[in-house]
Amino acid sequence: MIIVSNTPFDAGERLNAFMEASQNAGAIASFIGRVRGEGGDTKSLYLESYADVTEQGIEDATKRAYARWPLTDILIIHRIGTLHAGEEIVLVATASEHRRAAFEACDFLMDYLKTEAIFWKKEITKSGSTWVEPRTQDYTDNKRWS
Amino acid sequence: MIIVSNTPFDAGERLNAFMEASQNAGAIASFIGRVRGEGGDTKSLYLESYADVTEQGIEDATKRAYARWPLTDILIIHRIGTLHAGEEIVLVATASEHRRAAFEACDFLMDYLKTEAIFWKKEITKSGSTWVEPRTQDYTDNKRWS
Amino acid sequence: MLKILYFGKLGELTQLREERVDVPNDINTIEALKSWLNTRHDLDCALSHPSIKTMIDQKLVHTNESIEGAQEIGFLPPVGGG
Amino acid sequence: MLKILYFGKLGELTQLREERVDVPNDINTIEALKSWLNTRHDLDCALSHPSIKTMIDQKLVHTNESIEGAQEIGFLPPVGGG
Repeated sequence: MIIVSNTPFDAGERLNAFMEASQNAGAIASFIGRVRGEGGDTKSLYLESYADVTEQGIEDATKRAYARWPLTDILIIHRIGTLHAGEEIVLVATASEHRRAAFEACDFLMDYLKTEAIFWKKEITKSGSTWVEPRTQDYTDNKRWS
Repeated sequence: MIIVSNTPFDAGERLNAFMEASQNAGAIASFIGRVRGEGGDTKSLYLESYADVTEQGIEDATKRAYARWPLTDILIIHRIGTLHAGEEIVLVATASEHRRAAFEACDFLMDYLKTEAIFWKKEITKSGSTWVEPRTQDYTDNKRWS
Repeated sequence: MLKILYFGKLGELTQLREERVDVPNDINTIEALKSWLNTRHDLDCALSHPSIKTMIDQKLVHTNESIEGAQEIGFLPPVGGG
Repeated sequence: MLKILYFGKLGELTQLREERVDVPNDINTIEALKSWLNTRHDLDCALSHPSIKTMIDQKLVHTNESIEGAQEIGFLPPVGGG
Protein backbone atom coordinates (compact mmCIF):
# COMPACT_ATOMS: atom_id res chain seq x y z
CA MET A 1 0.00 0.00 0.00
CA ILE A 2 1.27 3.48 -0.90
CA ILE A 3 -0.11 6.56 0.79
CA VAL A 4 1.04 10.11 0.03
CA SER A 5 -0.99 12.38 2.23
CA ASN A 6 -0.98 15.65 4.11
CA THR A 7 -2.68 14.04 7.12
CA PRO A 8 -0.53 13.01 10.12
CA PHE A 9 -0.46 9.25 10.76
CA ASP A 10 0.08 7.01 13.78
CA ALA A 11 3.15 4.91 12.96
CA GLY A 12 2.54 2.20 15.56
CA GLU A 13 -1.09 1.78 14.56
CA ARG A 14 -0.20 1.60 10.86
CA LEU A 15 2.50 -0.95 11.53
CA ASN A 16 0.09 -3.11 13.55
CA ALA A 17 -2.48 -2.97 10.74
CA PHE A 18 0.22 -3.87 8.22
CA MET A 19 1.26 -6.89 10.30
CA GLU A 20 -2.34 -7.96 10.71
CA ALA A 21 -2.73 -7.95 6.92
CA SER A 22 0.41 -10.00 6.21
CA GLN A 23 0.00 -12.89 8.64
CA ASN A 24 2.26 -15.28 6.77
CA ALA A 25 5.39 -13.18 7.05
CA GLY A 26 7.62 -13.98 10.00
CA ALA A 27 9.88 -10.95 9.46
CA ILE A 28 8.82 -7.30 9.40
CA ALA A 29 11.38 -4.53 8.99
CA SER A 30 10.41 -0.90 9.21
CA PHE A 31 11.85 2.56 9.11
CA ILE A 32 10.35 5.77 10.41
CA GLY A 33 11.72 9.18 9.57
CA ARG A 34 10.46 12.19 11.45
CA VAL A 35 11.07 15.85 12.03
CA ARG A 36 13.55 16.09 14.85
CA GLY A 37 12.29 17.81 17.98
CA GLU A 38 15.45 19.81 18.47
CA GLY A 39 16.04 21.91 21.53
CA GLY A 40 16.35 25.59 20.65
CA ASP A 41 15.83 26.09 16.94
CA THR A 42 12.45 24.46 16.42
CA LYS A 43 12.20 23.24 12.88
CA SER A 44 9.29 22.50 10.64
CA LEU A 45 9.25 20.99 7.17
CA TYR A 46 7.23 21.71 4.09
CA LEU A 47 6.96 18.89 1.56
CA GLU A 48 5.66 19.02 -1.99
CA SER A 49 4.86 16.17 -4.36
CA TYR A 50 3.81 15.95 -8.02
CA ALA A 51 0.40 14.28 -7.68
CA ASP A 52 0.14 10.89 -9.40
CA VAL A 53 3.67 11.16 -10.74
CA THR A 54 5.05 10.82 -7.22
CA GLU A 55 2.85 7.82 -6.39
CA GLN A 56 3.60 6.15 -9.72
CA GLY A 57 7.33 6.50 -9.08
CA ILE A 58 6.99 4.91 -5.64
CA GLU A 59 4.83 2.16 -7.12
CA ASP A 60 7.59 1.40 -9.66
CA ALA A 61 10.18 1.27 -6.86
CA THR A 62 8.05 -1.25 -4.93
CA LYS A 63 7.85 -3.37 -8.10
CA ARG A 64 11.64 -3.40 -8.27
CA ALA A 65 11.72 -4.44 -4.62
CA TYR A 66 9.24 -7.28 -5.18
CA ALA A 67 11.31 -8.46 -8.16
CA ARG A 68 14.51 -8.49 -6.16
CA TRP A 69 13.44 -9.88 -2.76
CA PRO A 70 10.88 -12.47 -1.67
CA LEU A 71 8.44 -10.03 -0.04
CA THR A 72 4.86 -10.66 0.93
CA ASP A 73 3.91 -7.01 1.45
CA ILE A 74 5.14 -3.41 1.42
CA LEU A 75 3.72 -0.35 3.15
CA ILE A 76 4.89 3.17 2.33
CA ILE A 77 3.34 6.23 3.93
CA HIS A 78 4.82 9.62 3.05
CA ARG A 79 3.64 12.96 4.34
CA ILE A 80 3.36 16.12 2.30
CA GLY A 81 2.43 19.64 3.39
CA THR A 82 3.62 21.28 6.60
CA LEU A 83 5.14 19.06 9.29
CA HIS A 84 6.10 20.15 12.79
CA ALA A 85 8.83 18.92 15.12
CA GLY A 86 8.19 15.35 16.26
CA GLU A 87 5.84 14.47 13.38
CA GLU A 88 6.48 11.42 11.23
CA ILE A 89 7.54 12.13 7.64
CA VAL A 90 7.77 8.61 6.34
CA LEU A 91 7.05 5.02 7.30
CA VAL A 92 8.35 2.13 5.22
CA ALA A 93 7.52 -1.42 6.29
CA THR A 94 8.41 -4.64 4.49
CA ALA A 95 7.15 -8.13 5.28
CA SER A 96 8.90 -11.32 4.28
CA GLU A 97 9.58 -14.84 5.41
CA HIS A 98 13.23 -13.88 5.52
CA ARG A 99 14.89 -11.38 7.83
CA ARG A 100 17.56 -10.27 5.34
CA ALA A 101 15.01 -9.72 2.57
CA ALA A 102 12.85 -7.56 4.85
CA PHE A 103 15.83 -5.48 6.02
CA GLU A 104 17.36 -4.98 2.59
CA ALA A 105 14.10 -4.10 0.85
CA CYS A 106 13.27 -1.55 3.57
CA ASP A 107 16.74 -0.04 3.24
CA PHE A 108 16.45 0.03 -0.58
CA LEU A 109 13.05 1.74 -0.50
CA MET A 110 14.31 4.39 1.93
CA ASP A 111 17.25 5.09 -0.38
CA TYR A 112 14.78 5.47 -3.25
CA LEU A 113 12.61 7.85 -1.24
CA LYS A 114 15.61 9.94 -0.17
CA THR A 115 17.15 10.40 -3.61
CA GLU A 116 14.72 9.58 -6.41
CA ALA A 117 11.15 9.95 -5.21
CA ILE A 118 9.43 13.06 -6.54
CA PHE A 119 9.35 15.19 -3.41
CA TRP A 120 10.70 18.62 -2.53
CA LYS A 121 11.48 19.42 1.04
CA LYS A 122 11.90 22.81 2.69
CA GLU A 123 13.36 23.16 6.17
CA ILE A 124 11.99 26.08 8.13
CA THR A 125 13.84 27.34 11.20
CA LYS A 126 13.65 30.59 13.13
CA SER A 127 16.58 31.88 11.11
CA GLY A 128 15.01 31.19 7.70
CA SER A 129 14.16 28.43 5.27
CA THR A 130 16.08 26.30 2.78
CA TRP A 131 15.13 23.70 0.17
CA VAL A 132 16.95 20.51 1.15
CA GLU A 133 18.58 18.35 -1.49
CA PRO A 134 19.88 14.81 -0.89
CA ARG A 135 23.36 14.67 0.64
CA THR A 136 26.24 13.00 -1.17
CA GLN A 137 25.90 10.12 1.30
CA ASP A 138 22.28 9.60 0.20
CA TYR A 139 23.29 9.27 -3.44
CA THR A 140 26.14 6.90 -2.46
CA ASP A 141 23.73 4.78 -0.41
CA ASN A 142 21.32 4.61 -3.31
CA LYS A 143 24.03 3.37 -5.70
CA ARG A 144 24.46 0.23 -3.58
CA TRP A 145 21.42 -1.28 -5.30
CA SER A 146 22.30 -0.69 -8.94
CA MET B 1 15.44 -0.79 27.38
CA ILE B 2 15.65 -4.58 27.43
CA ILE B 3 12.64 -6.71 28.26
CA VAL B 4 12.67 -10.52 28.34
CA SER B 5 9.18 -11.58 29.29
CA ASN B 6 6.59 -14.30 28.85
CA THR B 7 3.82 -11.71 28.39
CA PRO B 8 2.65 -10.87 24.86
CA PHE B 9 3.35 -7.31 23.77
CA ASP B 10 1.80 -4.85 21.33
CA ALA B 11 4.56 -4.01 18.84
CA GLY B 12 2.98 -0.83 17.48
CA GLU B 13 2.29 0.54 20.95
CA ARG B 14 5.82 -0.24 22.12
CA LEU B 15 7.31 1.41 19.06
CA ASN B 16 5.21 4.54 19.61
CA ALA B 17 6.33 4.71 23.25
CA PHE B 18 9.94 4.24 22.16
CA MET B 19 9.64 7.09 19.66
CA GLU B 20 7.99 9.30 22.27
CA ALA B 21 10.97 8.72 24.57
CA SER B 22 13.62 9.54 21.98
CA GLN B 23 12.34 12.79 20.51
CA ASN B 24 15.69 13.96 19.18
CA ALA B 25 16.23 11.04 16.83
CA GLY B 26 15.07 11.62 13.26
CA ALA B 27 15.58 7.99 12.22
CA ILE B 28 13.99 4.92 13.79
CA ALA B 29 14.62 1.45 12.38
CA SER B 30 12.84 -1.57 13.73
CA PHE B 31 12.48 -5.28 13.22
CA ILE B 32 9.69 -7.55 14.36
CA GLY B 33 9.94 -11.31 14.27
CA ARG B 34 6.84 -13.36 14.87
CA VAL B 35 5.47 -16.88 14.72
CA ARG B 36 4.22 -17.39 11.20
CA GLY B 37 0.49 -18.01 10.92
CA GLU B 38 0.91 -20.80 8.39
CA GLY B 39 -2.02 -22.37 6.63
CA GLY B 40 -2.30 -26.04 7.52
CA ASP B 41 0.37 -27.01 10.00
CA THR B 42 -0.22 -24.50 12.77
CA LYS B 43 2.97 -23.96 14.65
CA SER B 44 3.71 -22.74 18.12
CA LEU B 45 7.06 -21.95 19.71
CA TYR B 46 8.44 -22.54 23.14
CA LEU B 47 11.32 -20.28 24.19
CA GLU B 48 13.61 -20.64 27.17
CA SER B 49 16.12 -18.15 28.57
CA TYR B 50 18.73 -18.29 31.34
CA ALA B 51 17.41 -15.60 33.67
CA ASP B 52 19.80 -12.68 34.21
CA VAL B 53 22.46 -14.29 32.04
CA THR B 54 20.29 -13.76 28.96
CA GLU B 55 19.55 -10.13 29.80
CA GLN B 56 23.18 -9.41 30.64
CA GLY B 57 24.26 -10.81 27.28
CA ILE B 58 21.75 -8.61 25.43
CA GLU B 59 22.86 -5.62 27.51
CA ASP B 60 26.48 -6.25 26.44
CA ALA B 61 25.38 -6.44 22.78
CA THR B 62 23.61 -3.07 23.08
CA LYS B 63 26.82 -1.60 24.55
CA ARG B 64 28.71 -2.81 21.48
CA ALA B 65 26.05 -1.21 19.29
CA TYR B 66 26.28 2.13 21.14
CA ALA B 67 30.08 2.04 20.78
CA ARG B 68 29.87 1.41 17.06
CA TRP B 69 27.02 3.64 15.90
CA PRO B 70 25.76 7.08 16.97
CA LEU B 71 22.51 5.88 18.58
CA THR B 72 20.26 7.78 20.94
CA ASP B 73 18.25 4.77 22.11
CA ILE B 74 17.70 1.02 21.75
CA LEU B 75 14.63 -1.06 22.58
CA ILE B 76 14.73 -4.86 22.67
CA ILE B 77 11.72 -6.92 23.68
CA HIS B 78 12.05 -10.71 23.51
CA ARG B 79 9.37 -13.21 24.41
CA ILE B 80 9.94 -16.44 26.29
CA GLY B 81 7.48 -19.22 27.13
CA THR B 82 4.85 -20.54 24.74
CA LEU B 83 4.00 -18.46 21.67
CA HIS B 84 1.20 -19.15 19.22
CA ALA B 85 0.90 -18.45 15.50
CA GLY B 86 0.81 -14.71 14.80
CA GLU B 87 2.40 -13.67 18.11
CA GLU B 88 5.44 -11.44 18.15
CA ILE B 89 8.68 -13.08 19.30
CA VAL B 90 10.99 -10.12 19.15
CA LEU B 91 11.01 -6.38 18.60
CA VAL B 92 14.25 -4.47 18.09
CA ALA B 93 14.12 -0.71 17.57
CA THR B 94 17.02 1.68 17.20
CA ALA B 95 16.90 5.47 17.20
CA SER B 96 19.55 7.71 15.70
CA GLU B 97 20.05 10.97 13.90
CA HIS B 98 21.32 8.93 10.97
CA ARG B 99 19.38 6.51 8.83
CA ARG B 100 22.30 4.17 8.13
CA ALA B 101 23.25 3.96 11.81
CA ALA B 102 19.69 3.05 12.80
CA PHE B 103 19.42 0.38 10.08
CA GLU B 104 22.81 -1.18 10.71
CA ALA B 105 22.48 -1.28 14.49
CA CYS B 106 19.04 -2.90 14.20
CA ASP B 107 20.42 -5.48 11.77
CA PHE B 108 23.44 -6.14 14.04
CA LEU B 109 21.26 -6.63 17.12
CA MET B 110 18.99 -9.06 15.29
CA ASP B 111 22.03 -11.06 14.20
CA TYR B 112 23.15 -11.15 17.82
CA LEU B 113 19.74 -12.33 18.99
CA LYS B 114 19.55 -15.02 16.32
CA THR B 115 22.96 -16.56 16.93
CA GLU B 116 24.45 -15.54 20.28
CA ALA B 117 21.70 -14.53 22.68
CA ILE B 118 21.02 -17.12 25.37
CA PHE B 119 17.70 -18.51 24.18
CA TRP B 120 16.52 -21.97 23.21
CA LYS B 121 13.65 -22.31 20.82
CA LYS B 122 11.40 -25.29 20.21
CA GLU B 123 9.07 -25.47 17.22
CA ILE B 124 5.89 -27.38 17.84
CA THR B 125 3.78 -28.59 14.91
CA LYS B 126 1.07 -31.21 14.64
CA SER B 127 3.68 -33.68 13.51
CA GLY B 128 6.00 -33.19 16.47
CA SER B 129 8.51 -30.78 17.98
CA THR B 130 12.14 -29.86 17.33
CA TRP B 131 14.67 -27.59 19.01
CA VAL B 132 15.72 -25.04 16.41
CA GLU B 133 19.36 -24.04 16.07
CA PRO B 134 20.59 -21.05 14.04
CA ARG B 135 20.96 -21.75 10.31
CA THR B 136 24.32 -21.43 8.57
CA GLN B 137 23.02 -18.19 7.04
CA ASP B 138 22.41 -16.77 10.54
CA TYR B 139 26.03 -17.42 11.55
CA THR B 140 27.26 -15.95 8.24
CA ASP B 141 25.12 -12.84 8.78
CA ASN B 142 26.48 -12.43 12.28
CA LYS B 143 30.11 -12.59 11.08
CA ARG B 144 29.55 -9.42 9.02
CA TRP B 145 30.04 -7.36 12.16
CA SER B 146 33.29 -8.83 13.46
CA MET C 1 -3.30 27.20 -22.97
CA LEU C 2 -0.38 25.31 -21.52
CA LYS C 3 -0.26 24.37 -17.85
CA ILE C 4 3.14 25.03 -16.26
CA LEU C 5 4.10 23.61 -12.87
CA TYR C 6 6.95 25.03 -10.79
CA PHE C 7 8.09 22.73 -7.98
CA GLY C 8 10.15 23.30 -4.87
CA LYS C 9 12.37 26.34 -4.96
CA LEU C 10 11.13 27.23 -8.47
CA GLY C 11 7.66 27.83 -7.04
CA GLU C 12 9.21 30.29 -4.61
CA LEU C 13 11.12 32.09 -7.35
CA THR C 14 8.05 32.47 -9.58
CA GLN C 15 5.80 33.06 -6.55
CA LEU C 16 3.29 30.65 -7.99
CA ARG C 17 3.11 26.89 -8.06
CA GLU C 18 1.27 26.66 -11.36
CA GLU C 19 0.01 28.84 -14.15
CA ARG C 20 -1.73 28.57 -17.50
CA VAL C 21 -0.03 30.43 -20.31
CA ASP C 22 -0.61 31.26 -23.95
CA VAL C 23 2.74 30.43 -25.48
CA PRO C 24 3.77 32.49 -28.56
CA ASN C 25 3.90 30.48 -31.78
CA ASP C 26 7.66 30.67 -32.13
CA ILE C 27 8.22 29.05 -28.71
CA ASN C 28 8.03 25.36 -29.61
CA THR C 29 10.78 23.52 -27.73
CA ILE C 30 11.62 23.02 -24.06
CA GLU C 31 14.70 25.25 -24.20
CA ALA C 32 12.81 28.07 -25.91
CA LEU C 33 10.00 27.76 -23.36
CA LYS C 34 12.51 27.91 -20.48
CA SER C 35 14.09 31.09 -21.87
CA TRP C 36 10.71 32.67 -22.38
CA LEU C 37 9.57 31.80 -18.84
CA ASN C 38 12.91 32.87 -17.34
CA THR C 39 12.32 36.31 -18.77
CA ARG C 40 8.61 36.42 -18.02
CA HIS C 41 9.27 35.73 -14.28
CA ASP C 42 12.65 37.41 -14.03
CA LEU C 43 14.20 34.11 -13.02
CA ASP C 44 17.82 34.87 -13.92
CA CYS C 45 18.17 31.58 -15.89
CA ALA C 46 16.92 29.45 -12.95
CA LEU C 47 14.94 27.19 -15.30
CA SER C 48 17.98 26.66 -17.53
CA HIS C 49 20.16 25.33 -14.72
CA PRO C 50 21.33 21.78 -15.57
CA SER C 51 19.87 20.43 -12.31
CA ILE C 52 16.31 21.30 -13.41
CA LYS C 53 14.48 18.35 -14.97
CA THR C 54 11.47 18.71 -17.23
CA MET C 55 8.36 16.57 -17.57
CA ILE C 56 6.02 16.86 -20.55
CA ASP C 57 2.60 15.53 -19.64
CA GLN C 58 4.12 13.85 -16.58
CA LYS C 59 6.90 12.04 -18.49
CA LEU C 60 10.53 12.94 -17.99
CA VAL C 61 12.26 14.31 -21.10
CA HIS C 62 16.03 14.23 -21.49
CA THR C 63 16.56 16.32 -24.63
CA ASN C 64 15.32 19.58 -26.06
CA GLU C 65 12.01 18.15 -27.19
CA SER C 66 9.12 19.81 -28.98
CA ILE C 67 6.30 21.02 -26.77
CA GLU C 68 3.78 20.79 -29.57
CA GLY C 69 0.55 19.22 -28.37
CA ALA C 70 1.70 19.25 -24.72
CA GLN C 71 -0.93 19.90 -22.03
CA GLU C 72 1.29 20.18 -18.98
CA ILE C 73 4.94 21.01 -18.44
CA GLY C 74 6.54 20.44 -15.03
CA PHE C 75 9.88 21.90 -13.97
CA LEU C 76 11.56 19.82 -11.25
CA PRO C 77 14.53 20.88 -9.10
CA PRO C 78 16.55 18.04 -7.52
CA VAL C 79 14.12 15.73 -5.72
CA GLY C 80 14.32 13.90 -2.42
CA GLY C 81 11.90 13.00 0.35
CA GLY C 82 12.08 10.80 3.46
CA MET D 1 24.23 -29.24 47.19
CA LEU D 2 24.98 -28.13 43.65
CA LYS D 3 22.30 -26.63 41.44
CA ILE D 4 22.34 -28.04 37.92
CA LEU D 5 20.43 -26.40 35.04
CA TYR D 6 19.56 -28.25 31.84
CA PHE D 7 18.53 -25.97 29.00
CA GLY D 8 16.72 -26.57 25.74
CA LYS D 9 16.82 -30.13 24.50
CA LEU D 10 18.88 -31.21 27.53
CA GLY D 11 15.92 -30.42 29.75
CA GLU D 12 13.83 -32.75 27.63
CA LEU D 13 16.39 -35.53 27.82
CA THR D 14 16.69 -35.31 31.60
CA GLN D 15 12.97 -34.58 31.97
CA LEU D 16 13.79 -31.80 34.37
CA ARG D 17 14.94 -28.25 33.91
CA GLU D 18 16.89 -28.06 37.12
CA GLU D 19 17.92 -30.19 40.05
CA ARG D 20 19.98 -29.99 43.22
CA VAL D 21 22.48 -32.78 43.63
CA ASP D 22 24.98 -34.01 46.20
CA VAL D 23 28.03 -34.57 44.09
CA PRO D 24 30.40 -37.38 45.24
CA ASN D 25 33.77 -36.11 46.50
CA ASP D 26 35.76 -37.56 43.60
CA ILE D 27 33.70 -35.63 41.04
CA ASN D 28 35.52 -32.29 41.01
CA THR D 29 35.81 -31.13 37.39
CA ILE D 30 33.34 -30.25 34.65
CA GLU D 31 34.18 -33.35 32.60
CA ALA D 32 33.81 -35.66 35.58
CA LEU D 33 30.50 -34.03 36.49
CA LYS D 34 29.23 -34.44 32.93
CA SER D 35 30.08 -38.15 32.91
CA TRP D 36 28.45 -38.65 36.27
CA LEU D 37 25.27 -36.84 35.17
CA ASN D 38 25.23 -38.61 31.79
CA THR D 39 25.06 -41.91 33.66
CA ARG D 40 22.66 -40.69 36.34
CA HIS D 41 20.11 -39.58 33.71
CA ASP D 42 20.93 -42.19 31.10
CA LEU D 43 21.87 -39.42 28.66
CA ASP D 44 24.04 -41.45 26.27
CA CYS D 45 26.86 -38.86 26.44
CA ALA D 46 24.56 -35.96 25.52
CA LEU D 47 26.30 -33.62 28.01
CA SER D 48 29.71 -34.51 26.58
CA HIS D 49 28.82 -33.45 23.04
CA PRO D 50 31.19 -30.69 21.87
CA SER D 51 28.25 -28.38 21.10
CA ILE D 52 27.24 -28.23 24.79
CA LYS D 53 28.64 -25.20 26.62
CA THR D 54 29.00 -24.98 30.37
CA MET D 55 28.54 -22.08 32.75
CA ILE D 56 29.82 -22.12 36.32
CA ASP D 57 27.93 -19.62 38.43
CA GLN D 58 26.64 -18.00 35.23
CA LYS D 59 30.08 -17.55 33.64
CA LEU D 60 31.04 -19.44 30.52
CA VAL D 61 33.98 -21.85 30.98
CA HIS D 62 36.06 -23.03 28.06
CA THR D 63 38.24 -25.71 29.65
CA ASN D 64 37.80 -28.60 32.04
CA GLU D 65 37.66 -26.42 35.12
CA SER D 66 37.29 -27.39 38.75
CA ILE D 67 33.77 -27.20 40.13
CA GLU D 68 35.02 -26.67 43.67
CA GLY D 69 33.02 -23.94 45.42
CA ALA D 70 30.52 -23.71 42.54
CA GLN D 71 26.89 -23.02 43.42
CA GLU D 72 25.29 -23.44 40.00
CA ILE D 73 26.26 -25.26 36.84
CA GLY D 74 24.37 -24.62 33.60
CA PHE D 75 24.55 -26.86 30.53
CA LEU D 76 23.75 -24.96 27.32
CA PRO D 77 22.98 -26.49 23.92
CA PRO D 78 23.51 -24.20 20.89
CA VAL D 79 21.65 -20.95 21.54
CA GLY D 80 19.58 -18.72 19.31
CA GLY D 81 16.45 -16.62 19.70
CA GLY D 82 14.66 -14.08 17.54
